[in-house]
Amino acid sequence: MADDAGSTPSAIAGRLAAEALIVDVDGFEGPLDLLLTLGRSQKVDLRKISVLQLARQYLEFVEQARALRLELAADYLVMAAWLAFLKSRLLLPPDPDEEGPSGEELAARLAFQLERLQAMRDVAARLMARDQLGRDFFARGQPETVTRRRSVTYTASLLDLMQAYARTRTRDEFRPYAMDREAIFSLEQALDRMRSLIGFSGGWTDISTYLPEGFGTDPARRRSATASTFAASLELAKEGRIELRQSEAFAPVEIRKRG
Amino acid sequence: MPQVSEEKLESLFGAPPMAEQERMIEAILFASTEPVSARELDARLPHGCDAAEALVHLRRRYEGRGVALVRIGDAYALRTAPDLGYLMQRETVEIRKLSRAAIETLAIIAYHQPVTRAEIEEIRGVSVSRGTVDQLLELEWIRFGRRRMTPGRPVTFVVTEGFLGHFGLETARDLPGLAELRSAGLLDGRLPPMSMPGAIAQEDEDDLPLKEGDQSELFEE
Amino acid sequence: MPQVSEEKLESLFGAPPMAEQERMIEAILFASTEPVSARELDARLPHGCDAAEALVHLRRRYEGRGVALVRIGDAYALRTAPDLGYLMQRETVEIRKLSRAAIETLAIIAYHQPVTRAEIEEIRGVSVSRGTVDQLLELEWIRFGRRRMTPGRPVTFVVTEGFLGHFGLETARDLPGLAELRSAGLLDGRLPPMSMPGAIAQEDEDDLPLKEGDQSELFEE
Repeated sequence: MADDAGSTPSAIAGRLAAEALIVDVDGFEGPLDLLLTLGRSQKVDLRKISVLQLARQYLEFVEQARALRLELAADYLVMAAWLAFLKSRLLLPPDPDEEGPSGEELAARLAFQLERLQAMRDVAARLMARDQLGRDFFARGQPETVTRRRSVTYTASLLDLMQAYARTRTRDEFRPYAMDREAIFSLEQALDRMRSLIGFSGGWTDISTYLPEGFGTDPARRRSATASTFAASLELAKEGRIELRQSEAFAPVEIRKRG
Repeated sequence: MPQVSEEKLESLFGAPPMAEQERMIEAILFASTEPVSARELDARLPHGCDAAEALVHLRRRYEGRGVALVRIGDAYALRTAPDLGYLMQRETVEIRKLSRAAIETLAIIAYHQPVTRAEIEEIRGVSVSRGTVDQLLELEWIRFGRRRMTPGRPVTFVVTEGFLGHFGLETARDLPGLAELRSAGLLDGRLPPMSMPGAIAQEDEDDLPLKEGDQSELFEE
Repeated sequence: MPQVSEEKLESLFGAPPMAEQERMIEAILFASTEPVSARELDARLPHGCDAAEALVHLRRRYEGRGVALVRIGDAYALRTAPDLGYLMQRETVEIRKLSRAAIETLAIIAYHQPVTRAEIEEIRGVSVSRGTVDQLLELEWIRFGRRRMTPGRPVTFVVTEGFLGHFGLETARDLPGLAELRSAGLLDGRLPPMSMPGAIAQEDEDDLPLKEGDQSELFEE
C-alpha cells in the first residue's frame, strides 16, 4: 500500500495535497469534471481551449494521483489513456490512410462535451437561484379540504322493468314444485303405491303393471315411474315383503307377495 | 437580496406605502397556517407599518370576492366566501344498476298499484326486504298510497311522477300489458332459471323466501 | 340539496355571470395548496362556465397584489408574490439540500427531457448513482417518461409539474437559458457525428434519438 511506503513528512504532505485534489475531483465527479476544472483554471473560453495543454495537465495530475491512490484512478486512467491517444493524434501529422476521426475531430468532440457540461452546470445554478416554493413564494397555508361526496344513483330502463315483471309472472305460470312433480314419480310415491297394491296381487306380476296412471305413455314420466317402482321393489324385497325374479337379461321383472 | 435593502430603506425613510402594507398582509395571511393576530402582523411587517389600517383596506378589497377577510377572536384569516362552500365539495356520482329485488318490486308496484307489501310478496313469492322498499322510496320512484280498507288497514304503494319521468311514461297505464310482454318474447313459456328452488334465495339475499303456507293464496282464490 | 337545484337553474338560464365565475375560481384556487388543473376547474364549476376566460380576469385582478395567480403546466395556483418571501420566515420550509450530483442531474433532465440514464451519464461523464435518481423521484420533481425506442428500450426521465411549480415555471419551455442552449447546439441529443468536422454548432436532426453506439465512445476508445 502506498500509505505504508510513504510515511516521511514530505510524502505525507504530498499525499494530503493529492488527496485534497482527489477529494475535489470526487466532489466534481469523474474525469470529465476534472478536465473541466483544469480547463477552468486556464481561464480561457472552453471553446478555444487548448486540448493539447489540457491533456498534458491532466496526464500530470493523474500520474501524481495514481502514485498515491491507485484504486480511485481507474476512470481517470481511462481518460488519461484516451487523452494520450488524442495528444499523439494532434501532434503527429495526419496519416491519409488512417481510418476514423482525425485528432481535430476528437478534440472538437471533447470540447463540445466540456462545453455542454459547463452549460448544464450554469443552468443548474440559474435554476437553483430561482424563486422556490416554500422559500421565496408560498402556497396557501391553511388549505380548505375539498370534501369528496360520493353519491350513488340507481338506474333502470323500461326494458329492465318489463323484464322484471315478466320474470315475476313467468314464475307464477310455472310454480316450481307443481311443475317438477308432474314429471317425477318419487320413490316415496312408488313405495306407497306398491305397499297398498301388493296385497291384491296373487302370483308373479310384471312390475310395469304397478306404474301409476298417466305415467305409461310419456317417456320422461315413464322413465321416472319405472325407476322409482323398481327401486321401491328392491326396498320391499329387502324388507322381506316380496320376492323378485327375472328369467333372463332385459326380460320383465316380476314380483310376488311373500308369505 | 434587493428586498432586504428595500426594507432597510423603508425603516430609514418611514413605513412602506399603505398599498404595499396591504399586499404584505395579504401574503402573510394567505400563507399562514393559522389566523394571525394584529399584534403578530405588526411584528412581522417592516417597522412603522400599521397592520390595523392595512387590514381595513384589505377587508374592503375582498368584499364580494370569492375570498373574504374574516376576524377570529383577535386574529385574522382569509377564507373562501361562505356562499361558495358548495364548490369545495366534489360530488362524484356513481350510477348503479338497480338490484333484481328492487326492480321486480318496482315493476309489481307499477303494474298492480295501489298494492300492499303482502301482495307484492305474493306475486314475487319471496318476502320484500325493508331496504328494497326504502331504496325505491328514496329514489322517489314509489310513494305511499292510500291505506287498504281491509283488516289491519295496510299501506299501499304507488309509483310517482318521478318514476313516470324516469321511464318516459305518461301514465302507469302505458306500461305494456302481459299480452304485449308475451308477444315481445319476454313472457315465453321457457322456464326461467330463477324459478328453480333455491335460486331465488341466492340472488336476492335480502329477500327471505316465504314459507310454503304463505304462498299463492292470491292465485288460488 | 340546494346546490343541485341551483345548478339546474344555472344550466337552464345559462352560466353564471363572468364576475361570479371569477370569484368561484378564486375560491377554488384559494382553498387549495396544490395547483388545480383547468379540467378540474371546469368539472367543479357549474355547467356552462368558461374557466379559461375567468382565469384571465382573475390573473389580471391579482397583478401586483401580495398573492399572484400562477400557471403550472395545465394547472393553476395562487402563490404569494416572490418579493415578499422575506416576510414569511415562519412559513419557510426546510428545503432539503440537494447534492451537486442531484442538482446537475435535475438540470440535465429538465433541459434534455426525455433523457435516459445513459445520456445523463454521458453528459456528466460519470455514472449516476441510484440514490441521486431516487432522491429526485422522491421529491416528485422527476418521473419516468416513455421508453426510448432503441435497443434495450431504456426508460427516460422527464420533469414533473411539481418541479415546475417548485421553481415557478409555467412550462418546461420557460427554463432559464433554454433558447440559448438550444441555439448553441448544446441540447443536441448526441455528439456531433465524427464524419462531419465542425458540426458542433450545427443543429440539424437534433430530435433524432441518441443511438446506442454514439455513447461513451470517448471513454471506451
